[in-house]
Amino acid sequence: MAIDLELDRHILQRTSPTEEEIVVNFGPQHPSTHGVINFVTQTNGEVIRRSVPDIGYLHRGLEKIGEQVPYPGYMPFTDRIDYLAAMFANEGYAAAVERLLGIDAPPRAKYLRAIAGELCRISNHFISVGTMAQDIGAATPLTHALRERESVNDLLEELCGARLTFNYHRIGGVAFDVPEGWADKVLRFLDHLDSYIQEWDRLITFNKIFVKRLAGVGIITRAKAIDYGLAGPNLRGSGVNFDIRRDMPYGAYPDFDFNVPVGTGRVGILGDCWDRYFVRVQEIVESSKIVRQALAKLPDGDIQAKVARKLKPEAGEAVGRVESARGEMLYYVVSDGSEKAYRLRVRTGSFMAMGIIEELSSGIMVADLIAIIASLDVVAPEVDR
Amino acid sequence: MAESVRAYFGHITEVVKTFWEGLTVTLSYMARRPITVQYPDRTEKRVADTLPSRYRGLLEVDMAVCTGCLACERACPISVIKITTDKDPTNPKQRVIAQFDVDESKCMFCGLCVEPCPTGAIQHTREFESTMKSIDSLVFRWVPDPEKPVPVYRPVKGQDAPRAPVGELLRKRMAQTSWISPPSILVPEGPKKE
Amino acid sequence: MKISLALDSTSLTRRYPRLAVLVTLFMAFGLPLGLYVAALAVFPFNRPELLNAAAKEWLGWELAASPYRNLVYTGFLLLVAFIAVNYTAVFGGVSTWVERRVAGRMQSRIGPNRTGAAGFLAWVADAVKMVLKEDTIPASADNLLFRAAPYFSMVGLLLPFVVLPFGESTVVADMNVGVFYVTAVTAFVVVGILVSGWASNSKWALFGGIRGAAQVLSYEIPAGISLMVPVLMAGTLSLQGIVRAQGGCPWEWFVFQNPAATVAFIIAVTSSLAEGNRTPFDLPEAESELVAGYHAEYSGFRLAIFLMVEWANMWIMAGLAVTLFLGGWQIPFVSHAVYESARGSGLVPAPTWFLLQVASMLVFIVKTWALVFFFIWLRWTLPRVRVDQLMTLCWKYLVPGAFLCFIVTLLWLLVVPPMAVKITGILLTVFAAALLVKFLRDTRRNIDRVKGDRVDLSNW
Amino acid sequence: MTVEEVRAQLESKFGEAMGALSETKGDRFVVVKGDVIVDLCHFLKSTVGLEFDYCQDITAVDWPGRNVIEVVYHLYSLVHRHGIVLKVETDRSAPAVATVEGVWKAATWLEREIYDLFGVNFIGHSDMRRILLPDDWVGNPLRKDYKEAGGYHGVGNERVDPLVQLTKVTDEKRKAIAAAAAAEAATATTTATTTTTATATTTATTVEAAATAAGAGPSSEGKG
Repeated sequence: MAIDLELDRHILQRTSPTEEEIVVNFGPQHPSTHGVINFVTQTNGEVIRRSVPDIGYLHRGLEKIGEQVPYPGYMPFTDRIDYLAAMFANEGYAAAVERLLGIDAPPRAKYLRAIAGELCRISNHFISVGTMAQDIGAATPLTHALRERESVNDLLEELCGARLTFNYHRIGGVAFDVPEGWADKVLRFLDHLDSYIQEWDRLITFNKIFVKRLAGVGIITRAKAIDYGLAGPNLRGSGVNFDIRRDMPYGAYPDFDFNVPVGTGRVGILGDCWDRYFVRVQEIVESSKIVRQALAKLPDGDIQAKVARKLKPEAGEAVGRVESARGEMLYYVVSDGSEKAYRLRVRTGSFMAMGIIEELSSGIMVADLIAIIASLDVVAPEVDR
Repeated sequence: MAESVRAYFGHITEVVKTFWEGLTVTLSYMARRPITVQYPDRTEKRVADTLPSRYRGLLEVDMAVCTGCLACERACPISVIKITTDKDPTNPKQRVIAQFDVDESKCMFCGLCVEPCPTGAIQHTREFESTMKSIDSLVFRWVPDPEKPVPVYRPVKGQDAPRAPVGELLRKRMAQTSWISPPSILVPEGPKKE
Repeated sequence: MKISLALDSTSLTRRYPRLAVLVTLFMAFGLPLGLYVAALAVFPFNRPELLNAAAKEWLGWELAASPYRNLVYTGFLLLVAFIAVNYTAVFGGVSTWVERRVAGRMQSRIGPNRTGAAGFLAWVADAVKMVLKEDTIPASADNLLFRAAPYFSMVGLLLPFVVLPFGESTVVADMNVGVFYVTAVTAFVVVGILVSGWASNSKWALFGGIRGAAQVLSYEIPAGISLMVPVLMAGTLSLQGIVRAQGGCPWEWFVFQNPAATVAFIIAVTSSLAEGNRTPFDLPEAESELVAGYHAEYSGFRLAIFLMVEWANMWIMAGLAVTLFLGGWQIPFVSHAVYESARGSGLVPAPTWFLLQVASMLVFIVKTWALVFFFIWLRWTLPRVRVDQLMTLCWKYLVPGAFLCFIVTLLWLLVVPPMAVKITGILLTVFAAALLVKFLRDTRRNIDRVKGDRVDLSNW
Repeated sequence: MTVEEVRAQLESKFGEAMGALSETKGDRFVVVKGDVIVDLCHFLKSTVGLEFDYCQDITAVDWPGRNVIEVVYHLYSLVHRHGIVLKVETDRSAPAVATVEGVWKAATWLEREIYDLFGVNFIGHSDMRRILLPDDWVGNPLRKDYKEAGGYHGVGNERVDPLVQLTKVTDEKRKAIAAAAAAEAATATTTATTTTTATATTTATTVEAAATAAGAGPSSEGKG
């Protein structure tokens, strides 16, 4: 059957190729677009004139589902919003509904949320850092990163029963307590992790080719990062010292002391791909520090507040914020007193990061576009929801 | 930009130093143990047994202790469980469960059904190998024969329900059905191919 | 639940383990050994006067006078070519297996270990699969060029084997323009890349093809000049001559003769990496950017040819570098006279001569495999350079460096007395040995630095 | 600065356009007139004491009852670490709001998503196109009165739910069993008092009626 040129012509409209330029579709099925995202790129040889992101291939309508499923039943769907850092999605939703109900999780549950969250941040950053090295061409760091991530996922699987879609939080607390013997397994892993990160830096972080490929590429100045509403490592990579865990404290984070790594333009210019990459590597070390403190000061007590089986919060709206691995995840829940949410809005870090790619992509080379996508750590499920 | 001579040679020494470190790291991995678990046939134990006890695999229902309270059916966000309870024609006081079907192909293993179950009848096992030739074979019917509905279990105060060890029933069922067996009885044929 | 597939992919190996081991041993050692012996038996007799003598002595047939003599010579040459081509194919396959195993181990995984003993027959399985696979041709591809492209590359791969010296006298044709011939002929590979890039009418392939052309052409220059350095020192273009000009022990190799030659060796290896499209210069088929680069649209037999070219090219690069810089087939402490005396009179040389030949071939093979291992090791450590960095590296660093080495070697040959050359040889060798020891110690320390890791050679 | 102080400062500048601070549960918001939103945002971003330079989120909520689509602005200031929630109510039949893309570049994609899922047209937007759904999609999914399209370009996305089908099939079988049991019960106890058999059959029939009713309806609300 003939290819549907109608659709192709329509995609070509957004780009106006001159004589010696061609329009290439980077995606939706492409080895380094981190999921199903399409970049309609108008290139003149290697140099890109314009790259228009075309998203929506993984849109499952999770916000519409939010209006059709009762409050506790929606928790497994939040895992699917960002399955690489699902713990934060759970925590954000739970925080929003708890704020709506006006209840608060018991201290032990807050600590468990912090431990599980930080472990999940380590697992996510290993994926993001590993795939970035893979996109630049080095295959070995990816498999090493996946090996470390595997041990984190095993720990989380032992805690809550699943490797990616944890469904660990409940409204008012967490579902399971720490299995016995788990704590020193985590500590053993963290000792290995702290010594492994130095080897990782020796293998790839300061590798001259890696640095030359990333330093001074995809520079996002401080003002532009704030203007585009970037979040998380992308924002901190440009030198903005803003972290929800410390500036809008929630859960157990006020009890921990950890510093927030910020980009410094060490090898290139402030706000380039390498800075965003290095912020993530340093965040892994910070997260392991937080988990150690949380395990040491774990209070006892019950792990879930008393919550009615059929949740019916009164009419009103609430916002739950959580510092996810890809930046601030904002849940805006409007309730009309019924058992199901009236409106459930999820704002994710990747969606904001996609907005800036079109402006960054003019005048750079094809290989740099791949480096920028990898450094912004955009993931299709979070962009499309 | 005119690169000064010092920067020119600086690049070269930096290249040599960073390559040296990178190469030593990769060569050192030649002498370390790879972490690959050679599933499915070269592992010491069955992989399903090495999983942690809280692993949320295929659902298993022990009909002996099911009280027919429909809590799991209500808790499931995507209505994967279907229960039909009935009055026993012979003696009206005894409720029976005529149909308890779990559509494993749609289940997302979230564990919300296991929590409200009073006697722990429905549990997640550690089995995960459930490849079937047709998707309809994945509808597990825990009341095998509608003619013989299962009487409802009455929980006794103070004494917890005598549940079969988790995973046993499912493993027995999976052993009987080979992956190419046709879907169980009473399953309608798929949507008409127009 | 027992999964009983009709044909389990590992059933043959599992059902007949002994047969699998036998076949693996044959493919791993029997076939290459057979090729070596055939090469040993056939290559030296490739000169017409020897053929005439042999024909007169054994068959009593006056070959020199008979009108069919050219036919016999070409027939014999075809036999020699057949052995060389077979050797390329076998090496192309074996090196894929070695690369996948080594890459696996370096990435703390295993690599193929199911088909055949230790997974060795994986490359045979790949070859059979690719031959059986349907080779699709894109609808709007340029048919003729699309079909012809792989064979251009294959020609570019096979021709250098004519000149590459495997042993003391096992070389197909010892041409006196050896080095010049090799640099000229390896340019054929880039024709194949460019043509396949254009003909498959896919944007990715076009990118790959253009990048390939730019890369290989611009790296011909540093490669060409740095190969001239051993030619200067040996005074002849013929590869055999260059090898004979070097001695067997490391301090007699050209690489350690003078510091400029060492730098020339590094430049030669880097630029031959670029010519062979190996990381860090694998831009023409950059998986993460161009999906599969110039051979994106190929499948089936044509893809097998392209992949064989890519992997067998490693042997050419390694062989060339070993021949020109690392003393080729020279056995340590065995001078040229020993070969002559062992040759003995008469048509068929004495058995000791054969032993010496086998020893010289083994030395060459071991050195080349060491360099091939280095190429594989580099691929799984370094990321990929960008196209403009590729060009800056070539024109700002390698080309000036190559010219500098050329001039310094000239001055070195004129000014430095032979005794000083010998001393620098020894000094450089000692320095290289020290570097190697430090390197191995660093590697050993790396294992202890990561808590929980230790030397463990299990889990193959 | 707390939300009240920010609102007070805004009221001083914009007076009647500002609504009262909401008293509902959870976060409090300020309802603002639609035509003043752009100057208000410029004011919020530029004045020294406020400096709302970080547009966290722009989203919309559909209220068919009040025939209104609310566009909700979550703004935040990285400098002073304080935030505010603004709401603009637009008429549901032809929703249109001035774009704040000029103030924060983040608004470009957020407003395109609202246009895509709610149909709110942002006047002056540089690239008013659908963002998530294909450009020839009909309808705005997040509106309350949206009917599921059931597929796109002839490719359906519904699957026969095996469980619902099963209940119907099982009901017929059970009816047969109940009828057989009732018949057998009737013959076995004809000698016994007739009243017990009558009650047995009536309960059986009432159960059958209930069973078929529940079976037919797709909602799987259990009974028993």
